[in-house]
Amino acid sequence: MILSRTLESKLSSLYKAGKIVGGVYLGTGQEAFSASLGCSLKQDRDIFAPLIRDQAGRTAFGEPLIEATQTYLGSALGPMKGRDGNIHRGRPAERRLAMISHLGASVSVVAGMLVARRIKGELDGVVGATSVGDGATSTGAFHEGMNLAAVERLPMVVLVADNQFAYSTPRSRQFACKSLVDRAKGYGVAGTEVDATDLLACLETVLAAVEAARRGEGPQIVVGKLLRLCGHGEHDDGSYVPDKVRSSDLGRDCLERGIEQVVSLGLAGAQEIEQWREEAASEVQAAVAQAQTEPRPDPYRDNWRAYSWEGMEP
Amino acid sequence: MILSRTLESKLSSLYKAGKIVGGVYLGTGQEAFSASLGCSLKQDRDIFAPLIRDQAGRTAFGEPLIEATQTYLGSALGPMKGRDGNIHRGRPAERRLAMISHLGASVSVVAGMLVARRIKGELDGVVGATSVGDGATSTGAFHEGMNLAAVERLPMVVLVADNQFAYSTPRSRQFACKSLVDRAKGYGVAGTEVDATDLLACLETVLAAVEAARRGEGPQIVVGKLLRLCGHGEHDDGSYVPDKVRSSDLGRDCLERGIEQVVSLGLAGAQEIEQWREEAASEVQAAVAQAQTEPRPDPYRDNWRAYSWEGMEP
Amino acid sequence: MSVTYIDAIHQAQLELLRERDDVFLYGQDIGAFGGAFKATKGLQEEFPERVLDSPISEDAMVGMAIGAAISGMRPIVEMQFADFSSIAFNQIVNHAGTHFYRTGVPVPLTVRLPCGGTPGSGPFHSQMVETLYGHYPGLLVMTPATVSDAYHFLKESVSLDDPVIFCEHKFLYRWLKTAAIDPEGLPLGVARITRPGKHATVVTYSAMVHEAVRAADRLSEEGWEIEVVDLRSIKPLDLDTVIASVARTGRLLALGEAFPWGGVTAEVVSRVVAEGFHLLDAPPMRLNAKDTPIPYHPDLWASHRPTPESITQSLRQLLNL
Amino acid sequence: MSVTYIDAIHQAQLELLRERDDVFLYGQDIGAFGGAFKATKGLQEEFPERVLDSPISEDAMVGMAIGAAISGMRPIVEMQFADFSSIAFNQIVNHAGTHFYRTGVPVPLTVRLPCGGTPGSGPFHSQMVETLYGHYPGLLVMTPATVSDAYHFLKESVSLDDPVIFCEHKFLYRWLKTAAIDPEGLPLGVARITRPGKHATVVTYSAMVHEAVRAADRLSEEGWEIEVVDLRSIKPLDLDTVIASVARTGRLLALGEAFPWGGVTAEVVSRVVAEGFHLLDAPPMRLNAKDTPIPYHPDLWASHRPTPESITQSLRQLLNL
Ligand SMILES: Cc1ncc(C[n+]2csc(CCOP(=O)(O)OP(=O)(O)O)c2C)c(N)n1
Ligand SMILES: Cc1ncc(C[n+]2csc(CCOP(=O)(O)OP(=O)(O)O)c2C)c(N)n1
Ligand SMILES: [Mg+2]
Ligand SMILES: [Mg+2]
Repeated sequence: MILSRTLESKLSSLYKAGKIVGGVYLGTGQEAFSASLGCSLKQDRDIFAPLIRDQAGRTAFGEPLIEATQTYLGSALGPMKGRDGNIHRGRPAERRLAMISHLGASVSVVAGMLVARRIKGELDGVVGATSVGDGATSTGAFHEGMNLAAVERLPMVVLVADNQFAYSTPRSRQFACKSLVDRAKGYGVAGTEVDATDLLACLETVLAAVEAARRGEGPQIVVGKLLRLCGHGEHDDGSYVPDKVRSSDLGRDCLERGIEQVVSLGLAGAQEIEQWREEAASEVQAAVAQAQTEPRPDPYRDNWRAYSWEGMEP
Repeated sequence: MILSRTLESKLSSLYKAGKIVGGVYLGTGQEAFSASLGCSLKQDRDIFAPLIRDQAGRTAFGEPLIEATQTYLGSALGPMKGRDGNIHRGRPAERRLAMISHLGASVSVVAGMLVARRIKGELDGVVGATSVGDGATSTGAFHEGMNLAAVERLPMVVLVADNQFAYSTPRSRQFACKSLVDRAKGYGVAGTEVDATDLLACLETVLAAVEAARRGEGPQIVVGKLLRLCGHGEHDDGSYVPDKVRSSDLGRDCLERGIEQVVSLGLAGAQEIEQWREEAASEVQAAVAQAQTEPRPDPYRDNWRAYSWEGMEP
Repeated sequence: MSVTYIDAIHQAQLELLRERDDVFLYGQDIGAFGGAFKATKGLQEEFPERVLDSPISEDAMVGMAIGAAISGMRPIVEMQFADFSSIAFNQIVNHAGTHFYRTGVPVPLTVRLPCGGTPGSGPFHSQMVETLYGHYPGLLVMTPATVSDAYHFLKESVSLDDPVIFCEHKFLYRWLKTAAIDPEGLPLGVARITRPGKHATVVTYSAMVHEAVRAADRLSEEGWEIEVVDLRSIKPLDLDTVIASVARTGRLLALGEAFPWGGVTAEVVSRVVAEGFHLLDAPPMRLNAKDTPIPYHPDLWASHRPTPESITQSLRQLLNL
Repeated sequence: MSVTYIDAIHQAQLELLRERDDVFLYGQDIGAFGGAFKATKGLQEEFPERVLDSPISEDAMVGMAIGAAISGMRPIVEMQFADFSSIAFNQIVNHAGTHFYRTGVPVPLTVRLPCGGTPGSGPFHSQMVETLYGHYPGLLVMTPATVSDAYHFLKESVSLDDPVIFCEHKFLYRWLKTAAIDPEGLPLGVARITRPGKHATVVTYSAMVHEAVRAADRLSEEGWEIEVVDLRSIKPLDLDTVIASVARTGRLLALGEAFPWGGVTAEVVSRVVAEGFHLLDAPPMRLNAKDTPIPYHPDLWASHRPTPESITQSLRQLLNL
């Protein structure tokens, strides 16, 4: 969480300094929820399809920092080689999916990865996970994917980060149920809700959902209640968020609270945390520096191939 | 109900005799549920978007019999002029929509018709209704449309005819919740369930939902439990329906039961019912005969226009 | 004994399931029921784990197949009708079509689309959709016109690493028969001279190949020899064979059953003029369906799409008769 | 003072809301926020009942607008990006596009699609989608290249009874300025000679009009006079103006920013050769974007789409230099 917060604030500065082209999308305030998922998954077998606010989850699931900086800075050596940018990165062969922009689209894809494993007899002990926002639950893709996963009773965990807004759109213009967890029963899947500003609660709830899925209890929806503590993207100041919401319990910073929790549990002291911050800062610095020295993609050398079949001329 | 059953069995014979090209889709066994909706709506103001098994509801909502026979038999004088066929008919200007095949697509369209009335200040006392099958609830279109209607809190009634199958696909391969009424809460709308083989129960439940919508209580989902007592279309013998299901309570014929109910309540005697049947037979006969004498569309006279704008050459 | 076009599709799927553990089928009503057109009849019985009925969720069906394909499987998705692939459009063009370019990981997925018109099918069960999928990068689009091509292409689709949009024509399902499937198929990317000729070339694909042959037969009675080129796949599109034919005949009619704006006929004509302008003795022509939804009534439908009559008429014009 | 392309779109919507009670706007974040591109800034404040934020439900957004349109309203739907209209594809082509033909009841609906590439936008925020909507019957597809056309077309879209796909180019939003909107617009269905010339004709639309003019400027330094024709709308497509231009110049380059297979350039070339073959002194050429998804990196992106350099190069080839 510290690492991803540090990385993201660096990305924000780079964006504001004009060093990143396109958009920068942060997960400030959502780290506890996202990281809980990344931590609860097994890096050697599970599947993770992150969404835009999942830097913390990506890091926790083992995405090297350099892949973030390479993608944001357009390095030709990054996982996307400059062909795609920012949060649209991944290494599908390592079970880290590279999202498309169309919200909800990852749900069915993760389901398919699990179906493949079932057919091959390799599903045992595997969990597939993805995240969506409150807004993404309004998509047909989310619905069809959830329903399909439920019919197949797949070991799947879907985190719904209900951060009160979809871009500028408040919940009241997005859905009419009290809590999105009310949808779980309609899909015939398990559903839980958690205060996602509370790191320990997140860890417990998300891990329980992951383990339930792993045990064969079918898809699990976990709704996290929280607030995005940044703009939709770094071009946006989020001024549409009312002060009342900002200053409510939803607006608490999961990182600050998490640190307090860690300290009060005696898991780390102030000094250690300071050290983590410093380590994070230098790791981020190194990842940025490396990506910045790497070559940009060269349109004259790029093979411009959308097909793997050789019979197709570029 | 008697009328629509009579019409549909005639359509089936015409199809089997090769007099109808394309498909014939019947609502046998679903008449009570469908007709309850048609009866509960006000023909002078409400909106009805029927689906494939809604002959009874269409008739109850005032669709002239001749429009069915004209469309099935391809008369150039029918509402679709031979351009579209069978159940894809309607008169949108009279608030009877002409469905496209893509399941779920009517939900948002009905919502839009209501939104238009709200903006114009003409929503008071108006209800919009549509039907879907159990299978159609798996579509993204259904989900997006329901959710939108819920957000706008529209006076809308959505009948879900859970007839156990979508074409050949049983419920277990279609969804994982116990009853589709479990979805209502997730949309934040009212939901009720009814034994749709029971005419009186249907009338009561559906009318209550329509009246609740009219009173401003927002969208209403009514799930009817029943069995399709015919094939998916008349090309299909429905042999995939297990005998156990056929002989269960779900397989009871709502029409036979309805007649018993009507008789036992003293609303009509056996003789009257016989008379209704005879009247229905002659009405159907007349509608078929008329449509058969009407001209077919003439490709050389058809204006072949997909645009109303004159600037667009055909 | 004879083999129909739909038999070939059935046979290919059966063999694929038998030969390869990584193949599975997914679609509405394809299991015990055997599919709306019986293309999967009996297959679930033999392969209960690899022939799966899907919910009515075209978007998720393709999404699921993408996930399976990047996990080492070779899914074949059956759309009940090509027209319903409009719901899966996003997953097909934006997810399957971009995946290899973006990530380097290919998506060996086949989407079977029952395409094209039959009498009485109406606006939503008759569409040709190759224009949509041909336009977007990353997808191969096959449009078999023969029983053997249907068989070999479907088998080849599955072994190719790229997503294949397999446009099978419903009109050919039971109408088109052959004594036996050719043991050897032509390779993908090569067009076929279905009927040799020397006065004009008709370039077409899918069911229209047979209508073109009929028109050619009629004109042959008057001594005109019309060459019919079957593109077989519209992406890749074999321009070489087309140009070679035009070099022989000097005249081109591009023929298709799709809506008239854009699409295969426009692509063919504009490529031919770009590379073979000097070969043309007359302006190249196009013949497509009309620019309206596809009408339900058989009489209207028969005038909406090209017919042997209208093709003959276009050819007469092309031959300057 | 000057007016930008996005100002024109904003202004048109403001006036429409003021002039007509039957207009309303629907889209994601278009209310208090004013839309992702601020095309609706301040409008909800003035018309709280007629500027509505939608859920993230493109399919239902268009379905809802269809319902409203057949109930006497004139909805304008804003897609946040044209690329997301893939989710609404079915409602657009199969519902809106077929309704008038099937029922006789028109659907006066406008769908605003922020199209086209800008640096760093990547594969899912850069697409040109006119090929899709042009192919299907029943839709009008406008592709304004100028500030005044954006304004007049949007106003006209709303008064037309047919569904209009309004493709506005994001690159032009703030870059393209004019002193004032022309009080009179050209009518829909008429192309514009943006730059007169006599040695070759470039036929194009949307943002590429400006790139073509740049290329023409370069070549003019060498004495070549290139005519640039702006189609303005790609359906209807004004062939007369194009043919008249080709009659003057004898040479045609069809230019577009879309993927290379099918689409506007193919349609233009194949119509021109069908009707104006004898006018051509050289094979007509096409220049499109590359056949890959649209890359994120600005350096790749700049090579993916046509540029003044590549247009100049194509023109040199066309002029046989
Ligand atoms: C299908 C689709 N429509 C619109 C968008 C544009 N868009 C990107 S993010 C976003 C808001 C998402 O809100 P939510 O799902 O709540 O996630 P959050 O940003 O709050 O984390 C929108 C509308 C999109 N990416 N996909
Ligand atoms: C989006 C879409 N996919 C597939 C179909 C093909 N289809 C037509 S009816 C049907 C089954 C519908 O089942 P259900 O919704 O339960 O209604 P029922 O026929 O049982 O009344 C299917 C799959 C379709 N019309 N639309
Ligand atoms: Mg949100
Ligand atoms: Mg059903």
